[in-house]
Amino acid sequence: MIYNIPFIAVVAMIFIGLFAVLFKRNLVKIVIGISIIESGVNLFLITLGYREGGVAPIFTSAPSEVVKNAPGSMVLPVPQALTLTSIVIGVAVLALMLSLIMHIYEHYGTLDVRKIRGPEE
Amino acid sequence: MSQMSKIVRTQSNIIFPFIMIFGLYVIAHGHLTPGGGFQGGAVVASGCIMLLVAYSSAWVLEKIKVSRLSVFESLGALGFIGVAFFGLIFGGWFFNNFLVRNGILFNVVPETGSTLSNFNTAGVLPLMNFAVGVKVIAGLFVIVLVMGYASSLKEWKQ
Amino acid sequence: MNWFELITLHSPPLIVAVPLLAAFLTPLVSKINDTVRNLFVLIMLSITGLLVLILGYDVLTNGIRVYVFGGGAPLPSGMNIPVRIMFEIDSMTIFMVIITIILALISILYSWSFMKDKDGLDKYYTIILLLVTSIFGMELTGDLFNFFVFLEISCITSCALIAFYVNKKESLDAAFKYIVISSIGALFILFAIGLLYAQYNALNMATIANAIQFTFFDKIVLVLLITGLAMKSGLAPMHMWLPDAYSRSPASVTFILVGATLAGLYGSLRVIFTIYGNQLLNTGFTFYPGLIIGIIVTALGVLSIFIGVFMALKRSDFKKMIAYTAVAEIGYMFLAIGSYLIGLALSVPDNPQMLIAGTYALKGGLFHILNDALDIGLLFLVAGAVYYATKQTSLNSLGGLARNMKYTTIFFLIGLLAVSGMPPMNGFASKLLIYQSTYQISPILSIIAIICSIMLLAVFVKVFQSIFLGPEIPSLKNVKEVPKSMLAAMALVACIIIFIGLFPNIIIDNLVTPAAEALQNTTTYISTIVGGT
Amino acid sequence: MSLRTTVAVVMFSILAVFFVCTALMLSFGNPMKSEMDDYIIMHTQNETGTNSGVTTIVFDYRGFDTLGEATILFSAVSGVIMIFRKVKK
Repeated sequence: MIYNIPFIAVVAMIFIGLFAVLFKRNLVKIVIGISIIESGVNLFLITLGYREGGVAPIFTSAPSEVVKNAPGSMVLPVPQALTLTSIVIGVAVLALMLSLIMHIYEHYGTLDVRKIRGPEE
Repeated sequence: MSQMSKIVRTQSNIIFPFIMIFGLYVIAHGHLTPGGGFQGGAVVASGCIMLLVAYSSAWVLEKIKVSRLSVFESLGALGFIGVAFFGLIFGGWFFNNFLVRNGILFNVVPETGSTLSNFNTAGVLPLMNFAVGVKVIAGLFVIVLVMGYASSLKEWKQ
Repeated sequence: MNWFELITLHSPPLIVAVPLLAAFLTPLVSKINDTVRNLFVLIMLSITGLLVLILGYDVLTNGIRVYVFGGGAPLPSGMNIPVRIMFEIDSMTIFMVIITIILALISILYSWSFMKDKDGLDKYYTIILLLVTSIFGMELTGDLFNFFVFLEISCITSCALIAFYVNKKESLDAAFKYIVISSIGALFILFAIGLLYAQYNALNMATIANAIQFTFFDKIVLVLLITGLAMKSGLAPMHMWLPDAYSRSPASVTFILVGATLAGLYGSLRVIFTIYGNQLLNTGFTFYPGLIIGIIVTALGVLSIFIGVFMALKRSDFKKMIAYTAVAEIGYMFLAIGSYLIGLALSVPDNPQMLIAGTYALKGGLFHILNDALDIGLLFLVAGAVYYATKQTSLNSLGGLARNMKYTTIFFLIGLLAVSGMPPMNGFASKLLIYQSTYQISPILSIIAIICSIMLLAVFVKVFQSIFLGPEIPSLKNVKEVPKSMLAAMALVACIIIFIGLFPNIIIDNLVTPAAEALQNTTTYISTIVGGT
Repeated sequence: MSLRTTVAVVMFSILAVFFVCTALMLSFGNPMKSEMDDYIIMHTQNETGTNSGVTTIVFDYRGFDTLGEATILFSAVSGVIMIFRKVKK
């Protein structure tokens, strides 16, 4: 149970983010919420790849006992690569959302979701 | 966003070369140490963005055009996909690592196990790292530059 | 090996790489001239179309194709899990890719005049090419994480295109709504992919499908994947973004966005039929998993049909009505898929009649994908033409356009009949298949589908009457017919619609039936890579 | 407004059950299976000549993903420039 703290942290981050997206009324806070969910998912991927006592999967000047016990002594590399991709995706989405928010603020003069409703028809 | 004070500008002038060198190191040694094109590109881009914050986006826009940076980004992307196409032409498959054993450059295969860093390894990976690095530097810098310039225009209007 | 075999061998990556290369080159090419840029985009997409035809012919005659990036055999020696990314192309993929290339070519043709006097066009063409690339990637790939990457590309590019009219606040609003919903959906999908990776240590769809056990984790994964993809394809409870996004973007963009939503639908088909395909009749549970999935999907489909039709009845904005109709049409497809799953589950002990009915439903649903893209697309193109000529989209301020815009009127009439499933058009052929087969599964579903279809006809007759007929409005006296390239694009779609309507058997026999068989036959898909279980 | 809140709360709690169960059932520190990753760690040096396992995956084994990632950055930049363009009134 106590050993699962990284996964519990993942779930907590996803919930904080979802809470912000569902119940907050400020556009910037919604974006922060999405960002937090995304960090949670990235943390999840990284956590999946951890092997107890493992080091980074790099052979440049690696200690000899690590090399002798490979692959058991190295963490899994695939989740790290996936997380790298996912982080860049997050940056791109964040940039686009923030620039949309800047334009919305220019047109509506507010960031409140309740006031930003186009006319129904 | 107006220019910041003289202390900040001098400090950023001093730190900037070190950030650049570190970022370029990370890009160049992507196949040997932790890091690579994306990480190093992000480091260099954040160095450029530090200058942007210190000297205001209008000042930066006088020195360099958005369209030119955008061309750089296109070139980086073209380089990346070009390496992939070269794999198709020389290696027979899309994304083939055609340089790794019998290319002209980067063709050494290290011994299995712990080795010292040999820069001349890894086939097309250093080329791809470089292309991605150029792309990320230009891309991140353009995003922040455009957004900063737009917000400074609005401030000025009010 | 001559050059034709070489192109056939390498066509899967080239279908993605050629539009991508064109997208990277467009900012450089557009420095020369506008006409050169438009021609460049059109020629690059035509080359892609040629590659699609070559690949399609090859797959339909020789069976499933696998392309491994970086070369080598699919499986490394002595391993049971593929390491490299793969494309796996079966008949279903070919069906979707052909739809996409038709949509892309017509949209580029249409935007030649439609977007002519706008600015920011070089970025517009770049992003359109990227969107087309991402749809191709989603459809061709056989790797889950690669699917996610292309899904995100399509989210970002669609959002940028929806916000194309940056000086209209409604379109910014719609774009923000779209990107929030679709990025949350994409994060759910990423979480699900992480869970699958944790259990089976693989990212390849065929490998996961081979190993899957329907454990507790797999149920969570199924729910998350279907939720995320339904958010992308605009199924009923998650449909809020769709009417706004469709109605506030330029018409040429909407035409491709239809393709992007259909790619989301394709993703959910792959999840249900390929990844979970061997578990649909798992006997370890009280009910078959296929039955439960089928009931849920059918319920959501019926809900979509209801919401789409009733909201379309209430609106008075032309483009919004068409957008809600699109929601209803998505509902028809999910209804058909759900009917197949129910039929499959009911047929198991000794009731093969149900499986036959279900197969017809599946064929109808797949055929409807093609027809929906064309019908809804044609209506949006007509709406764009009306907007181009009059700068109005509200029903109240339009009237009597049939006098000045004869061709547009004819095209709208064709689209109207096709969307509401009237006999000479293509909508009739696919909807008839759905009605017949759902009647055998459950008569109520069939009756709902027919009634809603008739109500769609009522909606569009109202629109037709108030826009094109009636007295001429003084302010619209000087309206002219739209330019030739737009007319050509609409005429092309209308011709395809009438052709399919007159000879539906050609399409059903050559494209739809192989696609349905490919979906039903999970074992072949798996054994192509993993080599039999 | 209240209907919306109710739906949100229901969705939220369903997801809560799922995610918490997931977190409690996984175990940190020992992956269930690691065949693919072991293969990559053992073959990164003699197949691609690279010392870093992560770079091998990013640019060689899963290079196509990285092309997609570069495309995402490219499309985000194009989108931001397009959104901030000067519009003729």
